Amino acid sequence: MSQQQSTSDRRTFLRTTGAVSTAGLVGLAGCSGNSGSDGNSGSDGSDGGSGDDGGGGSGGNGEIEDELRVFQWGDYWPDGFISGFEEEYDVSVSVSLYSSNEEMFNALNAGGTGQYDLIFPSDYMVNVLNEQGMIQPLNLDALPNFENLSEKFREAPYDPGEDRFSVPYQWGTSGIAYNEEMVGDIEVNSWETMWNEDFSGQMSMLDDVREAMGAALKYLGYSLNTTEESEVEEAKELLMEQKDLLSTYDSSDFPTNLINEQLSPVHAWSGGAFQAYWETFEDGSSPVNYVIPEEGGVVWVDTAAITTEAENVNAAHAFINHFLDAEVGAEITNYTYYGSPNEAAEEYILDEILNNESIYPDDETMSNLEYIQNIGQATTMYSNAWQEIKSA
Amino acid sequence: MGRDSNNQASGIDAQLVQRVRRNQWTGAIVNLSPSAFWLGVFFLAPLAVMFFFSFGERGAFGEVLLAAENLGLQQYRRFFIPEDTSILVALWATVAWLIETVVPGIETLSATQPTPYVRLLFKSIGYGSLATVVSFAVGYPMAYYIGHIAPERYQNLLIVLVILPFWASFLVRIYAIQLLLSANSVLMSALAVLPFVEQGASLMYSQFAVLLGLVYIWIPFMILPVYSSIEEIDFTLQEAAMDLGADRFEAFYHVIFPQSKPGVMAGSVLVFIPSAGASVIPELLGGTDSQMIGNFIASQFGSAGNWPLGAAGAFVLMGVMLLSIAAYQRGGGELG
Amino acid sequence: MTDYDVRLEGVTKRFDDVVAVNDVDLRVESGKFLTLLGPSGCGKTTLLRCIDGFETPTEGAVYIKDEDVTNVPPFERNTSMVFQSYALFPHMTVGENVAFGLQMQGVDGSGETGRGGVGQAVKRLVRRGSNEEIESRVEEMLELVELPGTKDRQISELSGGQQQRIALARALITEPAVLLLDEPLGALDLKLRQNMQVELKNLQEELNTTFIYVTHDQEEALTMSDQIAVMNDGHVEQLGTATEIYEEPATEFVADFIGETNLVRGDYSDTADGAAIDRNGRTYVVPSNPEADATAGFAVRPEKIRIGDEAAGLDNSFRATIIDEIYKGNLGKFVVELDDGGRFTVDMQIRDQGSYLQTGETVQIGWAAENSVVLTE
Amino acid sequence: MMGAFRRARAALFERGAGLLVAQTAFVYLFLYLPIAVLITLSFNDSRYAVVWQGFTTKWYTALLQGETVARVDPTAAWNALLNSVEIAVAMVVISTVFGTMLAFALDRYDFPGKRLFTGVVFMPIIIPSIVMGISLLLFFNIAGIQLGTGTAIIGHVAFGISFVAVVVAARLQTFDQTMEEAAMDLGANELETLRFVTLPMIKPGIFAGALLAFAMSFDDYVVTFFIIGQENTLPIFFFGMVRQGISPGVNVVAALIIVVTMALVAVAQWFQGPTW
Repeated sequence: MSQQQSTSDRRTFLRTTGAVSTAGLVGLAGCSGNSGSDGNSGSDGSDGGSGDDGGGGSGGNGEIEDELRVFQWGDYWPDGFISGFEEEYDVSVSVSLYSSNEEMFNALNAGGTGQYDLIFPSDYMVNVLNEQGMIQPLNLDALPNFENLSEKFREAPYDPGEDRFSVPYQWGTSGIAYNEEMVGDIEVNSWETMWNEDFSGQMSMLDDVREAMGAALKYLGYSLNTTEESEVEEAKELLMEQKDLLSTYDSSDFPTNLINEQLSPVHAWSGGAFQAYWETFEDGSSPVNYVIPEEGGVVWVDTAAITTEAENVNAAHAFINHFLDAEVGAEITNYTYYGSPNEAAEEYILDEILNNESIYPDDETMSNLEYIQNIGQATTMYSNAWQEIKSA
Repeated sequence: MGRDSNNQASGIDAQLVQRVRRNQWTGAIVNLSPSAFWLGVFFLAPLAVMFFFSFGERGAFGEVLLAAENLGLQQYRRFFIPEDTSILVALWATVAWLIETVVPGIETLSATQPTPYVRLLFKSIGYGSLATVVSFAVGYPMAYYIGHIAPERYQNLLIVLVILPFWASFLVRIYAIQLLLSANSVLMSALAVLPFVEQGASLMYSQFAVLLGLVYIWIPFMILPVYSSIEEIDFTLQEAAMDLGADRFEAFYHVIFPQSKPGVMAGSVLVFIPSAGASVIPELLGGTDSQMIGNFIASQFGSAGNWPLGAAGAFVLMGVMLLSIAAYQRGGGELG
Repeated sequence: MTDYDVRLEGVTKRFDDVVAVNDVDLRVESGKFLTLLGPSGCGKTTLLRCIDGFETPTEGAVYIKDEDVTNVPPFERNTSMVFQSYALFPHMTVGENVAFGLQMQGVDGSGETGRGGVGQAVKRLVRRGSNEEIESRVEEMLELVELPGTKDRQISELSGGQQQRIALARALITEPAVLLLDEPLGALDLKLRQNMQVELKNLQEELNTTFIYVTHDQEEALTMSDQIAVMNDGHVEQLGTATEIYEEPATEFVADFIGETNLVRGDYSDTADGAAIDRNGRTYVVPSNPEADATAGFAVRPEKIRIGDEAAGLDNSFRATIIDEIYKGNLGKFVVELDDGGRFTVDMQIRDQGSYLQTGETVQIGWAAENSVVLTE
Repeated sequence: MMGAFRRARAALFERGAGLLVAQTAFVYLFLYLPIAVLITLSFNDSRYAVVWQGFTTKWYTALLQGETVARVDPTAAWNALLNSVEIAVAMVVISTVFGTMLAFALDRYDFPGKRLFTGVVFMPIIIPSIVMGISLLLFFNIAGIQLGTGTAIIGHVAFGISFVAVVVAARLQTFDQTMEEAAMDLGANELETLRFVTLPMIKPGIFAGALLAFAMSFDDYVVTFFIIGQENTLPIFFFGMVRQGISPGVNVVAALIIVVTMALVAVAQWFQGPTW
């Protein structure tokens, strides 16, 4: 808030001084007309033109603060990534973790957005946060590496306005992962697997309302962004039915559970599944497999965004620009096994990742995948259904 | 000292009177006010805020609506009464569901199910009670042994050994339980020798794991008060009872046990309350079927984002706690 | 003006509705041993606490050395108390306990005393340990109570009697104007208690300090005291020497409370050569008492009553039947009954077994009029 | 029939002592086996499984040299520990002073509403942590107070006061007040009596209360989680680790936490006598 305030103050100052110097040359009448209309549009301007307006400097071009507070998903960076950034930019980074978009959203709601500078919402959540005025437009001038992004990620359906509020960080899918040691070499091609009684007591679903509901909706053949009450109700019933077969709902433990042969098959995010894959990789093969069901599933993009009340805006921009660097982006993907939106990075990404169809699916699979979208008021319907499922 | 200050006696009289007065009232006020302030502002006021929130409504994105037209009992209604039914139906549904659950063989007494929240509440009470009963069954004989039979010089050591884990981190101990219950762990491998236990079976993510965790964490709270009440018992009474014809069991049941009852009561409250209100243990050890009311409340302030419902749930839970304390005090127990 | 160390004027202490001390006037002369004697709950401890300053009287005033100390807190009064429980500080050694009073007085080698501003107060608060003067005084006191060399012992290592002496040493080291003792011997066994009684009295005479001693044990009171104040129901019934209290009890309560006595109530009348009390048609000759009212009574001690031949010819002489006898070694205690049903207890020295009397015997009893006391109220 | 039952029952109770020993041993096993397994597995030469593969100290070496082991970053753990200690120390200082004063007030004075007030004092101990944490969160939120270690300290003191007060009040109940009278009688004023007699004598109670408060603060996860904003404490850090599953890094951190705290408490108990 204070950030925008000072931005517009500065702009008013520039205009006023500009007006005064013009006044000397052109005359009083023109001046008063000009300054009057500028004064009215000043607040609009701060939203509309920060990207190419030098006045946005305090939102990204200025001195980098010595502190940065990041709120992010667990297990996001390769070892030493943060400390590398800290050393290079002389910024002390503190990191807090969340395990679902909703958890992050509510934490910001509860404690105010001023708690953190940089957050990593997924696609639909960017939209929600934007609508709630909880994130601020980015200063693309402070992000020269933005150019590294592949064309298709530079335009984002969830972040449509003229201003950019988010920068894609990684993308991935969700599907089914399993460890052959626990279930044998099974054929998985449908969400039906997750309702298979043979695996009773050894499965887990992601502890995430839109993911779990999305899986059920896809299994039923509906859109995972449906706002039809009956379809949501059907999905709820299906998940209720499934509950007895599950061991737990979990979004953070599943890679370890795959590796340790505790649970399998599990509803998984691609990255976690591939971590488990590589951890157990031995002699050219691994017992861990990841499959995107034929009914389709979720494709998601995690993005970086700066909170409205962020205190360290410049450091946050620096951080974003840092991970947009081609080599750094590749380093991250080589660690997390999520797809990179960073086209320039591709030459540094391991071939085994680039060529893995489960990480970079072919176009046919891609066409079955859906982004989770902000569905507005219907969100309540989903969260009530999810609450009932969890409480039952 | 002022022993020779006689000359000014009358001059300082008024002052001394004041001092005496200060001893009586100012003393109380000075000693009380910091804590009264702190508890008032940082304990009671927050509870009051939460109470207020429990009458509010949730916006689509989790914002809390507290305008006059939003205030009402809707969250409590939502907690207790299934949609489109009346209080009476809800009441009957709850009672019927309880009977169905507790008494085997009886099914579908009522067509309406109580709300998931009510079921969660009773499930938590069930967990709390079960944890209490198990802690008592396991802890009492031990407390009896330490308090009465163990050689006196070892008593302190034995009791310190009971308390020691309590001081160590709660989360670490829950993690240790995870290590024990996971598939292929030491314990599970040992159990796999049994014919009915499968190789690679796991006890994690189950109701059993939650109960085990609750007992593991809270059992010292049962053992300590029972121990201290047993330690105070005059055991010649047992001999007197046996002299009067009671066998050992009767002597214990009629003479010793009643005297240890204050400890048992205190221990039960100390185990029941945190067990029924647990959230971390079910989250880390439980699976899909082991959520408790504490998780429900926490999730309303986390991923589910319905603060008013969460606040209402919290006050319902507090109501249960207060009822259990009232029962304890009615049974003659005292706080502290 | 006589030198009084303690003077109480109209002291009354109420706790809510209960009057613990009721309008007490009392003067204790310098260097005297005064005992407050009475049954439990009579207010004697409360009175003691008023003197020491732990209670402030509801009404009246307390003077110590002619200074009005009614509202002076205990730590500024020149009194010291020996507590019933001794109240020795368990976290200090014997020496530290005894030295405590001196340290609080600020005896710190420089001879400085009194409270001198904030700096001094702070110094007093952080002060630790002791110094030569205090050490020598402590040793002196320990010798006085016959426990030299126990300075470094822990309180818990001492016996009850030793603790009692330490409590005494601790109270005396500050040389108080008045030493207050609240049943200090109560916790000791009989033999030790008797020894301590004598020692206390000797100590008091040696130091010539005013002692105010509270007890419910009349024997203790009679043994040690210069003066005894018998208390009942919050007020002083009688103040006097041991002999006065015993021989001439002023009230029925005193007569009954001190020692054993025979009480007879009747109609009082003055006669030509003294006075008489009539009861059941029998006339008892008693000394005249101008304060007595129409219905009064008299008391006669069991040992004043003669039995057998020597009883004949005394002012009061009656035939009686022995209805009970208790053998007590050096004396025999007999309960006798007159023909009108009146009963008396009689003590008789047993000089030889032959003179011992049996239940059922009829004997003559009698006593001189001056051996009985007419009681007011 | 009844007679036989009675005899059997009596016989069972006659042999009771042996059974009790076995039962007691079983409970100690139950209490300590998980801890023993945890410590053992921290030396397990296997990156993931809970299955014993061989002895190694490499996880310890790596962590102590500041390397990240299986997502456990020792620097972050260290910072979390420092936060925990800072909060606990501040909390203990404030709650020990206020709690002791409160205990005196409850023990020495009668005032109107004392019963009610005593009930309020007990409440922070009794009510579920989750209720306390959330209500504080709402309160700070509505009062516009920025969450951080400061708010965490405030919240911890709110329950610390109660723990200290209850423990100290219990001690005061057995305190013989004639000790104070004796001190005053010997010339100590109120302050000196407090300093030289009362405080030294109830010191074990205050110590016990402070120790308990420290443990409660240091170990608290639920309340802290809601009111500390973006800061970390050791339990919050550790919870994040546990949520990601069993790993050697977590084993080592857990083993270190449990060994160090139990050792410290054992030492404290040794010096102070049993405290609870």
